[in-house]
Amino acid sequence: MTGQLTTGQLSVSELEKIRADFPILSRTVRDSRPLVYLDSGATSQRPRQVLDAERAFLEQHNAAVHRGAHQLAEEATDAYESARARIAAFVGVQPDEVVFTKNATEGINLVAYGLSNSAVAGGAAERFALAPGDEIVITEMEHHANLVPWQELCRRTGAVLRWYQVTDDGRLDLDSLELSERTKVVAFTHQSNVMGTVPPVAELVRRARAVGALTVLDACQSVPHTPVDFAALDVDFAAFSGHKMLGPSGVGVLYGRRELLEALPPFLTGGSMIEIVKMEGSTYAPPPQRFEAGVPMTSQAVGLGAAVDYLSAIGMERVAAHEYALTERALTGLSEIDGVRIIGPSDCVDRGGAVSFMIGDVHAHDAGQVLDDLGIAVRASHHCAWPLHRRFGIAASVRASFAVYNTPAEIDALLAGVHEVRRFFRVPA
Amino acid sequence: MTGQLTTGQLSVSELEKIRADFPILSRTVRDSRPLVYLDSGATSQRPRQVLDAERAFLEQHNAAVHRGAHQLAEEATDAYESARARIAAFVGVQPDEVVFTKNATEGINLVAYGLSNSAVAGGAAERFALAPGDEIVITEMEHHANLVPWQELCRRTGAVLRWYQVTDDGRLDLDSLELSERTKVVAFTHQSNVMGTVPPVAELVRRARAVGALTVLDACQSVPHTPVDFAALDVDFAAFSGHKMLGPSGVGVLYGRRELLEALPPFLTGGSMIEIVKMEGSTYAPPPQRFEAGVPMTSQAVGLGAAVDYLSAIGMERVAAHEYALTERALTGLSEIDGVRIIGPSDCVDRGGAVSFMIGDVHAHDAGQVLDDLGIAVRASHHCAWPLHRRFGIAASVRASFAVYNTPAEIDALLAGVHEVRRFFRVPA
Amino acid sequence: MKLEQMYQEIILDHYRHPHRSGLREPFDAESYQINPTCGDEVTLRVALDGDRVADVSYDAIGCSISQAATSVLTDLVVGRTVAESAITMDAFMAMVQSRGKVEPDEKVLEDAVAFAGVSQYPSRVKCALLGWMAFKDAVGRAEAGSPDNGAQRAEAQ
Amino acid sequence: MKLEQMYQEIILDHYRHPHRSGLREPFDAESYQINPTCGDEVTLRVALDGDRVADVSYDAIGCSISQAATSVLTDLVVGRTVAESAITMDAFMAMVQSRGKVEPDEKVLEDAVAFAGVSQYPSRVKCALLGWMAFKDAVGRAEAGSPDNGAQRAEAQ
Ligand SMILES: Cc1ncc(COP(=O)(O)O)c(C=O)c1O
Ligand SMILES: Cc1ncc(COP(=O)(O)O)c(C=O)c1O
Repeated sequence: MTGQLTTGQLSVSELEKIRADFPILSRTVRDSRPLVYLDSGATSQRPRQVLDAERAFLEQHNAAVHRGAHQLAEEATDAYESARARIAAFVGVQPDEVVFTKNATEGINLVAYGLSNSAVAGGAAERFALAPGDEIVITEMEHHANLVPWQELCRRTGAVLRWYQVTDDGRLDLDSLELSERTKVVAFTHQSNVMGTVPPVAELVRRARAVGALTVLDACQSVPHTPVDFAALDVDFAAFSGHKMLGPSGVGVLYGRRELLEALPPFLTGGSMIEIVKMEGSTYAPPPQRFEAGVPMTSQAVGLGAAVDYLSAIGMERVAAHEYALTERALTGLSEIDGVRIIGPSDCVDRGGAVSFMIGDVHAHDAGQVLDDLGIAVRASHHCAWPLHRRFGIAASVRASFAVYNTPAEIDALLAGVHEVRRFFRVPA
Repeated sequence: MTGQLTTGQLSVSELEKIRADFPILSRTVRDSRPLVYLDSGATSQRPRQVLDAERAFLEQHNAAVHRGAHQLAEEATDAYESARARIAAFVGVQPDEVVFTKNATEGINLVAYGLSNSAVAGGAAERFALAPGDEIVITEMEHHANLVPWQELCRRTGAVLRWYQVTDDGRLDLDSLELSERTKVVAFTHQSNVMGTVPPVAELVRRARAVGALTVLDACQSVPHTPVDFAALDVDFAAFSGHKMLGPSGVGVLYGRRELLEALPPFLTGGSMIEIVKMEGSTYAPPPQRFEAGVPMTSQAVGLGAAVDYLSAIGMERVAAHEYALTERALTGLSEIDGVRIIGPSDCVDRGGAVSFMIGDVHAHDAGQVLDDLGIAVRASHHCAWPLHRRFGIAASVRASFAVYNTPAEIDALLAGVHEVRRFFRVPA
Repeated sequence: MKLEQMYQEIILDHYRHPHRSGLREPFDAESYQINPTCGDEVTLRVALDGDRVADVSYDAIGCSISQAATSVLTDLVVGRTVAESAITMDAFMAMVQSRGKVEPDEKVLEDAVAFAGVSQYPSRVKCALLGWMAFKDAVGRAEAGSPDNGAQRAEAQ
Repeated sequence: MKLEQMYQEIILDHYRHPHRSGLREPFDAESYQINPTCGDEVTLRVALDGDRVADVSYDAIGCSISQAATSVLTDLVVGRTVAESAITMDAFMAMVQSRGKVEPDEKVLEDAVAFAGVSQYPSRVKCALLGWMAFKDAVGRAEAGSPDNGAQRAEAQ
């Protein structure tokens, strides 16, 4: 992929060019079947450009960042900070509002621990301290990464976890909960990793603001797939992972509104995040350094910078349009197959490209195995959203999820595979 | 580097072959000077074999580990767990005692937060809970990574931080502190990143055991340079980083004795570390999964596995012997230069390859700049051991640190550079 | 590796018509096991008669492999001694964890040899073992006189 | 880039013979600044006389660049108005942060143009700015009537 393409659908030849950038897409699996990779919701594949950027960095400029005064150290620091600036711009925020974490999970934990550490940190952090009976609000459609850290925060502070419920068609039920003056945090996904549902962010933010609660956005499934501007969304914190957006594993981002990051006490502590260290006590650097203890994932940040460049060169509007078309094709096709039950919205309104479903009463593992045998990689599990699955009375589902490199033909292969599952397990019509 | 070589010094031709594996070592800096990289204590360089292993993984097998049932997911999981097993063997422990973290800093924080979380976790974790007045013991020569997390643990729990002092010649002063029944943790470095000092681990462990305290070993500067066996050392926890041992950034290891990891409550929470998740509460997987929340640094673990293979092929005894010779050459050479003051032991007994020094009253930054101009990359700072520098009445020092790819000629270049610093800043004889 | 090698007819038969399913009284111990990646669960009860397995009853949610493996288990252990069933269990575990490298002993494993194909799919090994783990745990409990782990643990959630 | 371009004689002179060093009374405000990567510190006092900088005194530990930059600073601001010194400060900051891209204005910066070479070494920029940051902070404090940040903060450690 080269060149700046900003409008309209991806053409067949563009899509071919994009696919050629991803070495893994040309491999075969299970008795020489071409790989049909429909598990990008779990982790995406990496284009050559990202692999090359990381390798060039390691072969030419590698050094510990923000620590050395020699030439390599300066070059490495420049590469790392340049990546931060480009990634920040990609999501509409300032570089010093972007903290590098190992994944989105760490980012959300950082906020949760920052809040409990506020109780003992003193100073500006006091505004964040939670008291027993305070409320943390999430939703029933959260990934475990945006659920368990809040349960544990409640355990540490005596706060109480509450949640918005999910309707039968997989939407957020805004009437299922009233925030209160005790609500201190409202944390929610930007897009369900199971159902694709995009909840009404503006309304959730409005309600949280009205009671003075902080908002935390789980942007893992939005940033890779559609244009996102955290400043415009007006959320306080947001987290996403590099590996889901064509970038390396081992790197994620936590966005925090500047004045909040400035007041938040540190989470991981150690080298590079300090101001003054004495045996008797230490003070800490301003953000983002305060939240980046130890030698960071340097080459991975550089790789994520390259991923953002790659996506920007295609244009996120076009990425979104392409995935929208794939999702629509999948939804339409699946809904025409007898016995298939889609979990979540069956239309394309406020919905991204994750499609989870059941095929008759075939267990997701069994269905996934048949698809795998055909070369089709989907995920068969609760997708780390177990409470949501329980809400729909199931243990696990089959999920197909898409990225910019998927093709309509791959959707058709999925649909054919679903027919094969029905045949193999004799699902009645 | 290929082949199994296990005894004696590295020959000139072996060393040349090793250097040829590291692409960055053939680059030039500052007006075409060959790079003399003496900053491996901050971060090491990576051989082609590590870069290739990561790339092959990403081009052929990349998927989310422990989550999928398709072929790629199985291959990725195998690669990740195989790396864990090889890394565990490299440090003499069992695979399920090895937790992947983003760096050593996270590993130490994991233990510190695990201990404070024990207060609210209940069950088997109770044995770890700290009460106000309990003591955490460290040493004055710790890296900030093995110092600040304990200060913060004290802040969270009311425990008190105490420390062993350092003697004028850079050894641990075992008489400077008595442990007590209130001592719950003794955390110390396996090798000072500033002075190279190797403290008496067996004696420290003996004393800690005698009062029932947990031991935490910061093995960042030992594992890359010498054979290490955590089981034989009999420590409870130990942490090290991939990027200092020819491996990728973004991956580190926490070792924990099995029965301790089993009792320790989780730190980061989210996907993949759970047993059962309900909105009302969750239970957690056994170790090591319990401590690996979210999609991990998969390709980086694979790369670290390749780094361990690379080091093992050379043989850690030989790596140590080679670095010993370099260190001796540096110490001897430096001690012959007027006005040079070595911080820490000036002999090679119980000492590894980090040599920090002052040149007259030239500030470390100024000295480092002159060396950098000659192509010699050293570190000029407090090396994240600020209290140790204060102990010696200085703000910063120049540190040269070595790895298996360094040559005697590079030591000579350093010594010549030190003469140039003296000339440039007119240091009196 | 063909899909049919894993999903042998015998497995699909057990799946469609599981043997001894349902929870029954009396029992000496009960074990609740879960597969955290897919949410599959089994609650399994063991009734001993001296050193003999008198009954195994269970309630399970899971894929064909886990359901069929639990069903086959009951055929292989009910009526046998605890010691005999331990041998069968070891053979079953060795087979499914072998990545196709252990030639199953049909004399010991009988119908359970049908699960040999599972060993080629590492992510399904846990499925095949879920019920067996529950059986192992329940027998241990029955012998130790600590009757359940178990459903309790599930409720505690 | 040659080393001599950064370490111009004029810098080394200021380093060896710093102007106005030492802490003096009276002063209107004091600022303590630190460079966390190398541990360099400066405590700097400003005495104002109306809108004019009457004295700048300081106690500093640091490299030649940071020491010399603080020394040069005093030459450029003592006797000038606060407004004039702000212009000088902006020019100095722009120059050292420019990566060699800003042509320094010798009329404004006088001797301080010697620091142009520092802009080629990003990791040394902080060194050159340490004393200037302290000055900026102290003047702000003097004008706001909040006399120190400062040595206090250092002691609080
Ligand atoms: C002795 C020692 N401990 C801990 C660390 C921290 O390692 P990392 O920054 O990779 O977490 C380092 C290196 O920076 C070190 O040298
Ligand atoms: C919606 C959502 N939130 C959070 C996560 C956690 O991301 P990671 O595992 O990269 O930390 C994921 C993916 O696993 C996700 O899909």
